[in-house]
Amino acid sequence: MQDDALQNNGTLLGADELVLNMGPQHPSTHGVLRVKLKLDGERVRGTECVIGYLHRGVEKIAENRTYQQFAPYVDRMDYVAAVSNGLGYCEAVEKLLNVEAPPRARVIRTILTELQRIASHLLWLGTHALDIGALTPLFYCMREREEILKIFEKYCGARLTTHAFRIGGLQYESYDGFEKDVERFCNDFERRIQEYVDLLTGNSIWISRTRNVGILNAADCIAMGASGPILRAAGVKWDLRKAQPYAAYDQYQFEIPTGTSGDTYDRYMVRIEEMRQSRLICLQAIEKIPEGAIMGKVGKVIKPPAGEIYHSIEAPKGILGYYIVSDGGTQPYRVRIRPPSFINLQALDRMVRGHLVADVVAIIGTLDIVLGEVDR
Amino acid sequence: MNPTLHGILVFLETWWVELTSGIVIVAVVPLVAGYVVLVERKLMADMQARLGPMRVGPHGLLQPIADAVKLLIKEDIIPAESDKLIFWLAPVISMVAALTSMGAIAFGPAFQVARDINIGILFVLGVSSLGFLGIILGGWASNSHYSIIGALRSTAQLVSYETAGGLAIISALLLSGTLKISGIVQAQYEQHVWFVFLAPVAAFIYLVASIAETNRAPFDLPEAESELVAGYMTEYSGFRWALYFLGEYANMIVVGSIATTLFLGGWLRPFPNWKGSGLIPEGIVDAGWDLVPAAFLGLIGVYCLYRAGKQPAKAQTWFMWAVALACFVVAALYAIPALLFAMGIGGVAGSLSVAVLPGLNGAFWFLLKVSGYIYVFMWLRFTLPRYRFDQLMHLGWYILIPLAIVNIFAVGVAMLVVANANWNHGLALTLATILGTVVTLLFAALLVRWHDRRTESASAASMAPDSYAG
Amino acid sequence: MMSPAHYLFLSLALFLIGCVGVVTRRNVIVVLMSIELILNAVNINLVLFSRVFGDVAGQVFALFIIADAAAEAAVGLGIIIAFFRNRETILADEMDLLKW
Amino acid sequence: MLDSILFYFFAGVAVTSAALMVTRRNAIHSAVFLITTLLATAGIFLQLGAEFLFIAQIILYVGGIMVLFIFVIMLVRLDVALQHIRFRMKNLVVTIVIAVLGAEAGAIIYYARKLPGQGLFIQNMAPAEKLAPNSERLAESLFSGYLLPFEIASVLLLVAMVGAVVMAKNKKRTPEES
Repeated sequence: MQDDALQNNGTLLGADELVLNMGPQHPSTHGVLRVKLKLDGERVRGTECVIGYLHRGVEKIAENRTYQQFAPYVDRMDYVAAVSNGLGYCEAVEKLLNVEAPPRARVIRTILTELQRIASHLLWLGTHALDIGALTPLFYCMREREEILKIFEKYCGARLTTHAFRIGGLQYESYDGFEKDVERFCNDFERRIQEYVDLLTGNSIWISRTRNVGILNAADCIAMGASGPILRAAGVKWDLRKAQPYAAYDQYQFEIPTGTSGDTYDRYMVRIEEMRQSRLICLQAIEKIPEGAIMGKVGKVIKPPAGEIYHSIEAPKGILGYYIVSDGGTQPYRVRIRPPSFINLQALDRMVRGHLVADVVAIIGTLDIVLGEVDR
Repeated sequence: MNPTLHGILVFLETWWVELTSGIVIVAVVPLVAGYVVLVERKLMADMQARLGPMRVGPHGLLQPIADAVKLLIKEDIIPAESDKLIFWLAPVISMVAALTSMGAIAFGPAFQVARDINIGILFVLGVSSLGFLGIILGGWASNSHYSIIGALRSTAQLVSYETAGGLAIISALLLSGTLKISGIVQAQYEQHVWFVFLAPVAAFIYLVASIAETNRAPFDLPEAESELVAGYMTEYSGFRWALYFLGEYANMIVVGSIATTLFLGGWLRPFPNWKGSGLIPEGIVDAGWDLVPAAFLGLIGVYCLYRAGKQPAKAQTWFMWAVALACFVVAALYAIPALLFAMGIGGVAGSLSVAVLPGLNGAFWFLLKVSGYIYVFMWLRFTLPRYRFDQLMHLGWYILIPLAIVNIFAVGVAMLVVANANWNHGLALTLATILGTVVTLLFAALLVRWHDRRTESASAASMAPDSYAG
Repeated sequence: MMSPAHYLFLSLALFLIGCVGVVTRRNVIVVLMSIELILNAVNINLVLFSRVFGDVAGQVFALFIIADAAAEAAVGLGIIIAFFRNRETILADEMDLLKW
Repeated sequence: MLDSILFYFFAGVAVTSAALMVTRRNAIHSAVFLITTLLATAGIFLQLGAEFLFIAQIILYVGGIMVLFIFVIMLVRLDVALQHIRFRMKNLVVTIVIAVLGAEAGAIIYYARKLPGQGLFIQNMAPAEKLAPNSERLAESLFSGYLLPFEIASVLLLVAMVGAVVMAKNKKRTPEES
């Protein structure tokens, strides 16, 4: 990086731009993202994202694993929202097999996925606040996330990469007291959200750091394929849970929170509100979990008929899509994953231009990327 | 006797208090700074629903020592392309400046190295401001982009906020009429009021400016860890890093001491002039105040006893007992001279207590106030997000500095009014203070409004056409 | 008590070193710094004589000189920055144009 | 005794680091040595009873002017700052001339000291009490007898500030408010 700059006259004063290498080892690039910033003083003139430091060839691995064997791998993409990844994959294969998970399985899936959404948003909120310099919210968020992870652990034994669902339904029955745990968490959670809101929402430093920072309007969002809270913060009321209901979302009442200006503050508000809505969904769902089987009619060996399928769900970070091509064998012919983080990351360059270095950090935070998913 | 030896003896005889205080400062302050770090981590943990350091020693009490040992034995890394001399020198400057400036601070009526220098407060300010030479040189010498951006930010920030802080101090100096530290405290004693009540706006500006000067959140941009990794300290590790770190915390103690001296009455206890009304006789009031430090220690001891039963391990329970016992012993030792003094017992013990007690009490109150000030620093750090650089500069130049200038005039006019009005002194003082503060705050409100409108229009303008221009 | 001559010699030494710096160095910034050194040597004399005669006027003048040094440094460095931006050099002997 | 130790210490530091300042190649090193000289000079001021100037020297010179210098050195190119001092005949001649001048001045001081009562200057200093309390005396003098020069100096500083800003402002860059 020194060399780059030296070629451009080598000084802070003489150089037209100073190239600052942010990452792959940097406290706030959320993993191993590397961003080359072209700076004029502290003002960002352009960026270049260098990704691939965490590339594991997940899509290629899929071609050499059976359908069941591949399911744990998707957990390692967006590792802070493993349950959602698993849901998308299982439902995609189910669609390919033309089977449906039984109602009980679908409701439990919904509950776990919504809990996972809350957990993912909590982690986002904590790290985002930390990036902007607020130290305390991180620990509060971790405290609540811990409750959710405990529920996961009790349910399937794993906390992070859960592999909670199986193709065709669930492997595990919900444990005794599952509903009670979820209910207790949900009841506490309203009060806890208020704590973050008290710390951040009205704080004038927080507002000045996030308002009008990293604006991405609706047209740009759609043009770039940005989805999830980023799209909704720009005012587009688009949520696959409503638009193409999957799992058991069609049974529950919830709102799609939207913002107006598409800046960092709006994205923050949208995510906070989404956590509230997820809590409501969980509360509705545990009221009546249908009795019955938890596994659909799926054989020991999964051999979907030849064909292709695309299935997408609303993961915490945006639209997570699976495109699976089957040649009739036990292993997929091709799996292509549409990761929300990767697509959303495209917007980074447009969002940071003209902002300061400090805003770059805030904007990377507000995009809520997970490098495991970006690089796959 | 050998004349040289005689000379040295005379020298020692004249200067022993100063020499001892100096040695104490050099030896103790790094340790104290280490423990301030521990207290900060514990407080942070408490506010963040966790425990903080617990492993090294009971409740992590030996953590600073373990940290120091770790930092000492760490590999000493000097980056290959760095400027070795400056890289070596910079942290030393930072630390030395902070320690030297402590020389003129009066930690009580008796504890002061450079006693009675005529320009005491300026000395503290000037020498502690040299510390940022260490920051800027260290940032430059590291030969890293993060470091140099940190150093540039630090320079701009310190220059701006030192101006604001200096102007705020002028308000207090106007009220005291002297630069001598003991004189400033004396002035607060004679005027029957801490200057924070006479110049609240100035005290607030100084609070903000001192946070910025010590690079603490929400003004910790030079070392903003989420943006610049560690700013000017990025390339530093091991003991050099520790020097920077200690310098920063020593600086916190320095600014806390300046604020305490100027605005919070220095080593004076609360209500120093109130000798008791008709109901309570004078001696009892004084004795009561004299017992406050002992009572304070006693309360800590009681709290330790209360907590002792709740410790998870036997060793920790014993430790808590030991701490409680130590507190009680010290409190008792402390209380004896106060009681002797109160009961009017003469003799050797009595005269000793007369000699020692005011000094001890003064140091207690002074350190208590400094701790309170530093607590505010920490509290703000855990609560607030970080400012952005342009916002920081705007706050400094567009709001704090004009406000401080207006405040100087407000305080000056108020003083004139008080001096010339033939009213009751206290009434005039109160009125003038309220008026001055109101005028300044009105001005502040105007400034903020103007500034908001300005930034809004500016950001709207820059956002609309420009934001997507390649 | 040191005699005034000691201080005069010190001041002289600093002054001469400053002169050597001004004349021999090519880097304009160092030249400016040498000028600061010269001013400083003058300040020692002023303060010395203020003490010798017991008159505070010398110190007042020293204060004015410090203010002047600040002004000089600000303008000088401003010129250097402007010059560097246009000519990419800060060497005195390459500053050979009166206009750019 | 203590007095002379202090004087020789400060004088030694001042002269040595001044010499180093002139001879170092690296401009930042020069600046650091100049700072050392200035601090030593501040010590001399303190010894001469000029407390206020001592602190003014530290705050203004070291804390203000020198930071400006370091800032500018950081901004301009490093390899230029690292330029060698080329030893040239011209430099040698100039140095010799300056040394001769210095020797003359030194001789004058030396012999003037040897001629008491000739009215060249007073050998002994006035008692330190005459100037105490220093900052008060200085302020009285500054704000009564030297009020006009004081105001002029402040105007000078303002002009210099404005001038420096105008000079250093980058005209190429498009004006952009943040």
